[in-house]
Formats: sequence, structure tokens, C-alpha cells
Amino acid sequence: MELLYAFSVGLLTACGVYLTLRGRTFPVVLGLTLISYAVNLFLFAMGGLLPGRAPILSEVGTEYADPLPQALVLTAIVIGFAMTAFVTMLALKARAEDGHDGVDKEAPR
Amino acid sequence: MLLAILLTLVVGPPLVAWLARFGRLNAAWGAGAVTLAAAYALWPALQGAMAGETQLQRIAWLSAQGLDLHFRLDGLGLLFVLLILGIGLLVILYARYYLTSRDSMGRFYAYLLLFMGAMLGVVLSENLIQLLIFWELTSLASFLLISYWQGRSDARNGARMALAITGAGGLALLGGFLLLGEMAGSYELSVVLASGESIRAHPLYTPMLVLILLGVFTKSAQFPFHFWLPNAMAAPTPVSAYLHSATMVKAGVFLLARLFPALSGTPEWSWLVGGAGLVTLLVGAVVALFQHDLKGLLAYSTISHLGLITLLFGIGTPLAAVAGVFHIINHATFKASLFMAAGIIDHECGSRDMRYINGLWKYMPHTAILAIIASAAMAGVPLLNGFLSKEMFFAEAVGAATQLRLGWLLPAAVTLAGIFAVAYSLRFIHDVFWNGEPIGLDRTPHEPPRWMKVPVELLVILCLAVGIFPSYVVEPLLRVAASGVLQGPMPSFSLALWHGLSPAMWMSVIALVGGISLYIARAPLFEIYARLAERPGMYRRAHHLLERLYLWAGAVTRLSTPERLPHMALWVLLFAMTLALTGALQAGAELQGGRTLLPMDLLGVVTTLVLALAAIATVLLYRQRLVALTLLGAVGLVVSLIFVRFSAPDLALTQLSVEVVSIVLLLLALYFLPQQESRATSPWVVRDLLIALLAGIGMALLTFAVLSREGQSISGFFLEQALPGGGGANVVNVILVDFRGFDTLGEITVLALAALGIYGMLDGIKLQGPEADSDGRRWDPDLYPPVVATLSRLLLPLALLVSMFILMRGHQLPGGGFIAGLITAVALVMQYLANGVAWTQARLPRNHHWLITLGLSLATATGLGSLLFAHPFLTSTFQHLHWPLVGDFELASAMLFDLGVYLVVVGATLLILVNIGLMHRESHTPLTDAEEEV
Amino acid sequence: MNPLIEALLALLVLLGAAFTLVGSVGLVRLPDFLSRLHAPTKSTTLGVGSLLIASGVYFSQGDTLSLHELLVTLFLFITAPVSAHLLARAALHLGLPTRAAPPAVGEPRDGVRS
Amino acid sequence: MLSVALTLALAMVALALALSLWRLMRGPSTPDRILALDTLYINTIALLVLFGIRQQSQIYFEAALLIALMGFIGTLALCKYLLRGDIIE
Repeated sequence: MELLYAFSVGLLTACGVYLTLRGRTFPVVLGLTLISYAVNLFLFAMGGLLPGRAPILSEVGTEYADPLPQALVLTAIVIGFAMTAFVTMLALKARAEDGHDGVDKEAPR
Repeated sequence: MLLAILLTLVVGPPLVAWLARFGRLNAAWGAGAVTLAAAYALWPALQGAMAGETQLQRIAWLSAQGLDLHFRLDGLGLLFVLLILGIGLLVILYARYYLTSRDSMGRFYAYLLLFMGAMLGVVLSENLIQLLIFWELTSLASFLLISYWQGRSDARNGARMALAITGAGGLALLGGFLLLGEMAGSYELSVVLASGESIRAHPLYTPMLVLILLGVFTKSAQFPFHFWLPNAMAAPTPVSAYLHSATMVKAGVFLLARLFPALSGTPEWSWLVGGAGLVTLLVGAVVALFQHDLKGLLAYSTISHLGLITLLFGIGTPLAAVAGVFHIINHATFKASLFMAAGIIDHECGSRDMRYINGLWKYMPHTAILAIIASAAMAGVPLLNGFLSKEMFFAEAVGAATQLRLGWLLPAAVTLAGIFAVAYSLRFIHDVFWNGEPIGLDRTPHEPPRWMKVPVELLVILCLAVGIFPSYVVEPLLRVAASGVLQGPMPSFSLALWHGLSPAMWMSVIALVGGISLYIARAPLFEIYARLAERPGMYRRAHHLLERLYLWAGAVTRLSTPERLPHMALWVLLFAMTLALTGALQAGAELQGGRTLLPMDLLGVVTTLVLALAAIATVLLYRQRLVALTLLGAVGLVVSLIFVRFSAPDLALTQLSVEVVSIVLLLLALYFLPQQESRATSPWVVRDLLIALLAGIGMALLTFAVLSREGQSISGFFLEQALPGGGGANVVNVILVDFRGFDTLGEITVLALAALGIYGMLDGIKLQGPEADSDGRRWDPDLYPPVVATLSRLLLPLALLVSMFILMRGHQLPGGGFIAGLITAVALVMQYLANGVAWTQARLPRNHHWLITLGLSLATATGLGSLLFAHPFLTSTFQHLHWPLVGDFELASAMLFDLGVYLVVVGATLLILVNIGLMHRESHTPLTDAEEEV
Repeated sequence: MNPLIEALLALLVLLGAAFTLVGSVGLVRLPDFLSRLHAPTKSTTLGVGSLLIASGVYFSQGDTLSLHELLVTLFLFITAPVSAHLLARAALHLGLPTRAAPPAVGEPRDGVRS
Repeated sequence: MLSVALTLALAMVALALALSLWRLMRGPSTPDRILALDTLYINTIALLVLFGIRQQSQIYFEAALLIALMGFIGTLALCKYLLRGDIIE
């Protein structure tokens, strides 16, 4: 299972990086989103993979998944959204001012 | 001491700048007041120092690094504090009349106080590193002051040069100090001064000395670093009077005096310091004579006098040191007054060129008298302070000559310098106040305003007083200061006008006579000099060097930061990857750790497959943007599935909500962007693919390495403490709102900031959405299909119910403020989607700022609330309750905090989405639109 | 657990899963969009419905009554028709063909009359 | 008996998931993809429900609940985009 997980993280990273390297804003935003997925999963992995051991304390439960990475990732997801929104806004601003949707001042080829 | 420095350095500048807004003269008063306050704050300490004791004041800072704020006030410090504050006051008064209405007084006095504070810091520092910090601050402040008239290129260049030279010196000084600290085993001055023996014996003594001297020489304009000073004369004259006579250039010699006991007494010291001093003395004196610019003359004479002081310290006998200190005082007084007089003349004539301003005696006799006395002091005429110190200097030169077996060379050299000094002083007097009529002045000069002369008068009176009654006026201060320098027994000396027919006496006579005759026979010399001066001077060369340096810097920058952003991103990626790779190689650990892996199951395989295909499809079809977006949605969905699978329900919930919110956001943006991308593939596809693959593989390996290892985590604590400490069973939520509540507070603040930033960017943005879709099809005329509208209204209460439920139980079961907030936001956005802005805003709060504000203040208030009960910030307390239907459930103060989080999330999300949605209205003003449509 | 209930549960579960599967199969197999629209919106919704009933029964052992399922079902049954409605509208708006030629080979061109 | 049924059911739903994805990727029209995404969401609900029964824990239901809500809103937004372009107006 770990192999699959690692593979997923790697794949998401790869796709994200590729899109981020495109010359236009929209793919870059998509790419950043993918990368943030990958990073969140990676951070989450720090706690190890434990199916069916949610850190909700109960009388019967003994072993729980590591709650700390979860807490971190949770806020990371929300902040990630804020950042995506910000980047998107920048993209729109650039579009309004440069008249094209390239990431650079001069229009992409 | 700290108080005084804080006053001048931190409080003063902003205060003065602020005062200047209520009338420019307030700035002057404010500056004066601040200076007096600083003096008052220092007064007791000064008295103590006058009584001969050394006071230390320590404020613990980075004690571990041996860095404390550590101040020291002894005789030497006392002398310099008096110079800095006293002359500072006079300069403030003078500048108030000197600056014209075009010059911003606030800025000037702010800079001046900044400099004053830095200078105080230098002379009051006990810790060497701390001293260096203030040292650099003086360089910066002087840069600001010299370039005060930013419009003038000579001012800018002069300032830049001064900064470059002194800055470089400061760097050398840092090296020197570090070495010195290593040798002495401490950066505390008391230790350093006490361990002179071991320092001088240390093998690294010479390099350390050279480095420190580099700092000193650059600062006090010793040859060959003297050239920045004349070009700093582009500064307003008060600045020159303050920085370039009394304080900044004296910082160098101050350091010589300060470290005198630790470093002096070796041949290296004598030769380096003495040699530099001697050369500077001669060069300055000679060049000064040939300057046509008044301030130029004064600048070079300053250089020469600094050389004189340096030479005295170089000679290294205690008496020489005393003479050095004495000359520091005298030079400060007469040179400051001379600069001010020059400033007056400049002010009244509109020119400083001695070839044109002549015969001013008729127009401003009062100023003339002052200037004459001051320059006589500079020349070393008896009955004036300059004479006394100069005679001591001559005597020391003779003594040193016999010591160093230089025979008659040294005395001859210094006498020559004396001759030139007399000559240029004479020129300053005769050329300006007699020597015919003024030539081509645009105005007829007259006496300046009364108070503009007062500072000059005071200083001149001081010159006279010191010169006539030295033993009463200056001797006590001199003794204290000198003892501060020597840190040991005082040599016996007497400040008398008449020491009998000593060689020094004869030298003075020769200097006077020779100087006068030299001045009379100056014409041929001027021609020779003019011919020499055509060759590019030191300043010119240094200037070109500097220019080239800037060119290189620019080239390097362009090289390292490519024009196109993708390339920049590429570089960052490559750099990160190389770092990671090297790290991995150095670690050299097995890829797979000891942990037993989970078995693969069908579900895992399928989800991974779905994820992979969706992600790849996103990349393949990214040109059709809407499609890419839907696929991205699938990816997000699977990610949240993974969270569920590996027991992170909270994450799954958050991920799901964020997913949808992002889709809405991106759709909003996509409306203003091209729907498709041209098929034109960039030439970098292969390269980018390669990089992407490498990055992916790297991440995959890293993840696997992490996953296959047992890591110990601090979460045990959280798991144990969650119930007893936080009163919550959902540990994740307890961590968020309780254990790490402060972080969460920070995070919601970031969220709020991002939202507000977006709102700000929306201001005045002009974007028109297309009238038809990418295939030219007109939009569907039916805005809000009734079915959708009705049913989504029906859904709203359900959704809100859910979000409330999730918020309430967040502390016990999956949920919490973040998720609940997102759900509420989504539910409301749904109304915007289905029923339109008008309908929604007619029924909902229209501006979401107050939601954010409310949330943040609530969260903060909860935190502060715990302070009331004398608990640390954000300590939570809780109470078990039994609610019917909801079940046993507890009310923790942390839940109030969570409510704050909730509000912020709702507010921020709505603010972002709704306002972007409303953007394409001509000017984005959601409120008014809504009113129109309602 | 009571074998009768267990049998019932098993039946419900299998039925639900089957319906879900059928929905997706239909999504894949049916020739044109409007007919494809039927498969998931009806069959899948039904399937999930029966699964929810199953879990409702399963978790309502003893005296406690599990309400979540009800909520989910409510959501589904409100939203499913709306989604279908919207999708149909979109399809009509875009003028998608009612009898699709077999899916065009190569790069699909989206949102376009083919 | 139930566990067997669950395993079978899980397999079927997983297959359904894969099929929906295929339609999502294949298209050909955007409504097709949106429909596929919607179906994907619903399949996930099924998956979660089955999962909850198998793990005998109810913490999966909030996720199911949210998916029901979010899936709808996603579909709503996407369709609105196709119809009107400007989704918040």
C-alpha cells in the first residue's frame, strides 16, 4: 500500500510541476493545486499510514493515527485555498493589464 | 545610556518627521528638545565619568552568543558625548536658519538625529560587535545626510562613494574585531583593554591590526582613503560642520584612542598608524592650499588635521596620546565654527568659490572676525587653542624622531605641514575678506540673521578661552578623557602658553613665517598645481571602479534571474532537486526502512488507478481548460478518499469542501480567460517533462522512505492530554483550537489577509467577460432556472444545519470551525449560483468584512479571556453538558475560539468568491449593484 | 447479529452495489448524452439509496437510531434531479446530438456540435 | 455472509468508479464529463457507506454527507458555467 501511496504522491508532483512550468496562468494555477495535493499527502504521510485508526478518542481504541500531521495538513489545505485564490487574482489582474494570460510581461509564444 | 540612544535613534527621527507636518520649524525645536532630553538622560552618568569612574550598563540580549547590549561611559566617552551633543545642538540651531524653505526640515532633522544616536552608540559601546553595528549605522546615516539634496548628482555620487568606502572599511573592521575578540577571549572592551600584552604577542596580531586600521582609516579619511571626504562636501554645510569636523570622521580616531592601550606600542602600530598619519597630514595640508572651493579647502585641512591626530596616536607615547585627545577637542571646535562661517558666506553670496568671493570684510565684518579667529586657531596662532595642541604635537614629533632614529626627517615634515597649514588658513582669511571686490555675485552679501551666528560665536569664544586659560577651561576634561584613553597612569604635562625656547617653539615660529611667505609667493605654485590637477584624481578612478562594479552586479543579476518566469521556476526546481539529491546521497541510508508494509488491496489499487488516470488526463487535456478543471475535481475527490482511507476524516471533509470552493473560484476566473489554448507547443515540452518526472520520482522515493520507517512523534502527549487537558475527543480539533491555538490564530489571520488582499486587488480592475461562449454561442437567456433556484433554497437550511452540527461536535468528532465554515460558505455560494447576487444579497449580509473582523476578534478575545484568569494566552477551560438528542457533549472555551475560526473562514471565502464573481461589472461595487437590482 | 437481518443487509448491499455499477455501465455504454444522462441519475441514485438503507439498518442496532443516512438520502434525492435537469439544459443549450455517431476518434472536442 | 457481500459490493462499486472515470476522460462533450464527475461523486458515497459498514464506524458519514452536497454544487457551478459563463451574477 505504501508503494501505491508513494506512487500517487510522485505522480501528482510530476503533473503539478509540468503544468507549473507552462507559460500561461491557468495551467500554472492547476499545477499549483496539484502540487499542493502532493505536498499535503506527503506531510500527512509523516504520521504513517494507519487504516481505521482515526484519532477520535474512544474507550475501546488503543492505537490512533498521528493527529499532529493531520492538524497541520488541515490548516495547510485551507491556507492553500487562500493562496490559490490569491494567485488566481494575480492572474486576472495580469490579464486585465497585459491583455494576455501569459505569466510573463510579454505575450507567450 | 540606553535611554539616551533610544531617544535619539528610535524616538527622535519619527517624532521630528511627524512634528514637521505642523510647520517646518517645529522639526528644529523637536530635534533640539530630543537632544536636550538625551543630554539630561545622560547627565548623572556624565558627572560620574567626570569624577573619573567608568560606568557600565548591561541589558541581557543574546547572552548565549556573548552578545549583550552593553554600554560603557568613561573619560573618552564623556568627551565624545559632549562633542556629539554640544556641537549637535549648535548645528541644529544653525541648520534651522541655513535650510531654505525648499528643503524639508523634517527629513533633515530626522536624519541628523539618526546619525546622532548612532554616533552616541559608537562612543558608548562596551561590546565590540555592538560598537560595529552602530559604526555601520553612522555610515548609513551619513549617506542619507550627504545625499540630502537628492536632486544633485554630485550629492548622490559623493554619498555613494562615502558609503562604499566607509562600508568596505566597516567590513574590514568586522573581521578585525572578530579576530580581536578571539584573541582577548571576549568582545567586552574592558577585557580587551586589560589583555593588551597577550594581544600584542598573538601571532595574528598584524592581520588583526591591519583590518582594524582599514576600518579606522576609511572612516577618518586617512590617505589613501581620503578622497571621499572632499566629495562629501556636496552635503548641506551643517552636515559638513557636524559630520566632517566634529563627529563622524572622528569616529576613526576615537577607535584609535579607544583601542590605544590594547594595540599600541608595537613597531607595526607605529609605522602603520604613524606613517598613514604623516602622509595624510602632508597631502591634506598641501592640497588644501590649492582648493578654490571654501568647503574644499576646509575638507582637505580636515583631512590634514585628522592625519595629525592619527600621527600623534601612532607615535604612541602617553603624552602623544594626550596631545591627540587635546587636538580632537580643538579641531572640533575651530573646524565646526569654520564650516559654519563658510556656510554663512555661501548662504549670503550664493557661491563658495574663492576666486569670486573677495573683500567680504566690508559686507559682513562680524562674520569676518569670527572666521578670522577660527582660522587663526586652525593655523596655530598663539593665544588660540590650535596653538597649544599643535605645539604639543611638534614637541612629540621631535621626541619621536629621536626615538625612531628618524633624525630631522619627522620634525621637518611636520613643520612643512605646519607651513602649509598657516598658508591655507591665511588664504581663507585674505582671499575671502580682502583681496579686492567680489566678482559676479548675483546678490550683495550682508550679515546673516542674528541667531545664525550664535553657534559660531560660542565655538569661537571656546577657542579663545581654551587658548588663553587652558588650565581652567579644558585641563580637567582633558585629563579625564586622556585617562580614559590610556587606562593607566597619566603622564605629567602642563598646558601653558610659554614653555621657553623649546624646539617646538622654533618650529611654530618657522611655520608661521614660512606660511606667510608661502602665501605671498603662491602664484607660481598655483600654476604648477593646476597642471598636475588635470590628471584624473583618486576620486575619479575610484568612481570608475565603482561604476564598473555596479555593471558587473547588474550582469550577474540578469544572468542568475532569467527574463521568463517558467525558467525561473525551473531554476528553483533544479536547485531544490540538487539539494535533495546531495542530501540523499550523503545520508546513504536504505530506501526502505524496517516498518512492515500494509498489504495492497483492491480498493487501494483502484483508487490509485483513478487518481493516476485523472491526474495524467488533466495534464494531457490542460489546453481545454474546462475539461482540465473537471478532471482536477476528480483528483481532489480521490485525494479526500485517501484521507478517509488512512483515518483522517477531518482532512477528508476539509479537502472535499476546499475542492468545490476551488472549482467555483477557477470557474469564475476562467470566465475572463481564454477557454482553449492554441496547440502551439512550446519548445521546452521534453525538457519540462524530464524535470517533472525527476521531481515526481524524487518525491515518490522520499515518501516511500518516510512511509517505510517508524518515526517517533510528539503526538503521544496530545493523545494523552486531549481529554483531560482539552476536553475533546477529536484530537486533531483539540490540537487546532487548543494546544496549537496560537498557530491557528495566525493561520486564520493569514486567511483574512489573503481575502482582503484579493479584495484590494479587485479595486479598479477592468475586465469584460465574453458575451458568448468559445463557439460563439450566445449565453442561455434564462438566468435562474426555477427548478434549480427553488430546490437550492430548500437545500440551504439543510446545509446550514449540517454545518452547525459539524461545528458543534467538532471538538468531539470529525469537524470543527474550518470545515463548518467552508460548508456554510459553500451553501451560501450555492444561493449566489442558483438565485443570483441580487436575491442573495437582499437577504444576506452584503459585506463580509465584518464577518472576518468579528471572527478574528472573537478568537483573539477568547485567547485574552484566559489571561483574565491569570492563565497563559489561549488556555482553554471546559464544562460537560448533556444536550438532548445531540448527546453528552461539552462546552469548551476553545469552542468559542473555533466559532471565531468558523466566522473568519465563512467571511474570507465569501469575500473572495462573491467579489471575484462581481468583478466584471464596470467598477466592482457589489453593494450598489445589489441595490439596483433589488 | 440476527441472521435474518444479516441476510437482508447482504441483499440490500448487493442490490445497491449492482445498481450503482449498472449506472456507471450505462454511463459508458449508452450511445448519446441524453440517454447516458438517465443511467447514473436514476440507477446510481437508487443504488446508493439502498446502500444507505442498509447502513441505516446496520447502525440502528438496539435502541439508537442512526440519522445520518436519512440526511444523506435527503440530500441525494433533492440534488439528483436538479443535477439531471441542469445537465439536460446544458446539453440542449450546446445542441448535443441526440443520436451520436460512435465517439469521434482522436482528440475529443468539447462543448461543440459534432 | 455479510462480509462476503460487502467485499463483492466493494468490488462492484470500485468497478463503477473506474467506468465513470473512463467516461470522464473520454468525454466527448463537456456535459458528459460533468455527468461523469457527478457520478464519480455518487459512487464515492456508495464506497464510503460500504466502508463504514465494513469498518463498523460511522465517522465516514460526514464525508458521505459532504460529498452529496459538494458534488451537487460542483455540478451546479459547472453547468451554470456552460449555460451562462458568468456563474455569479
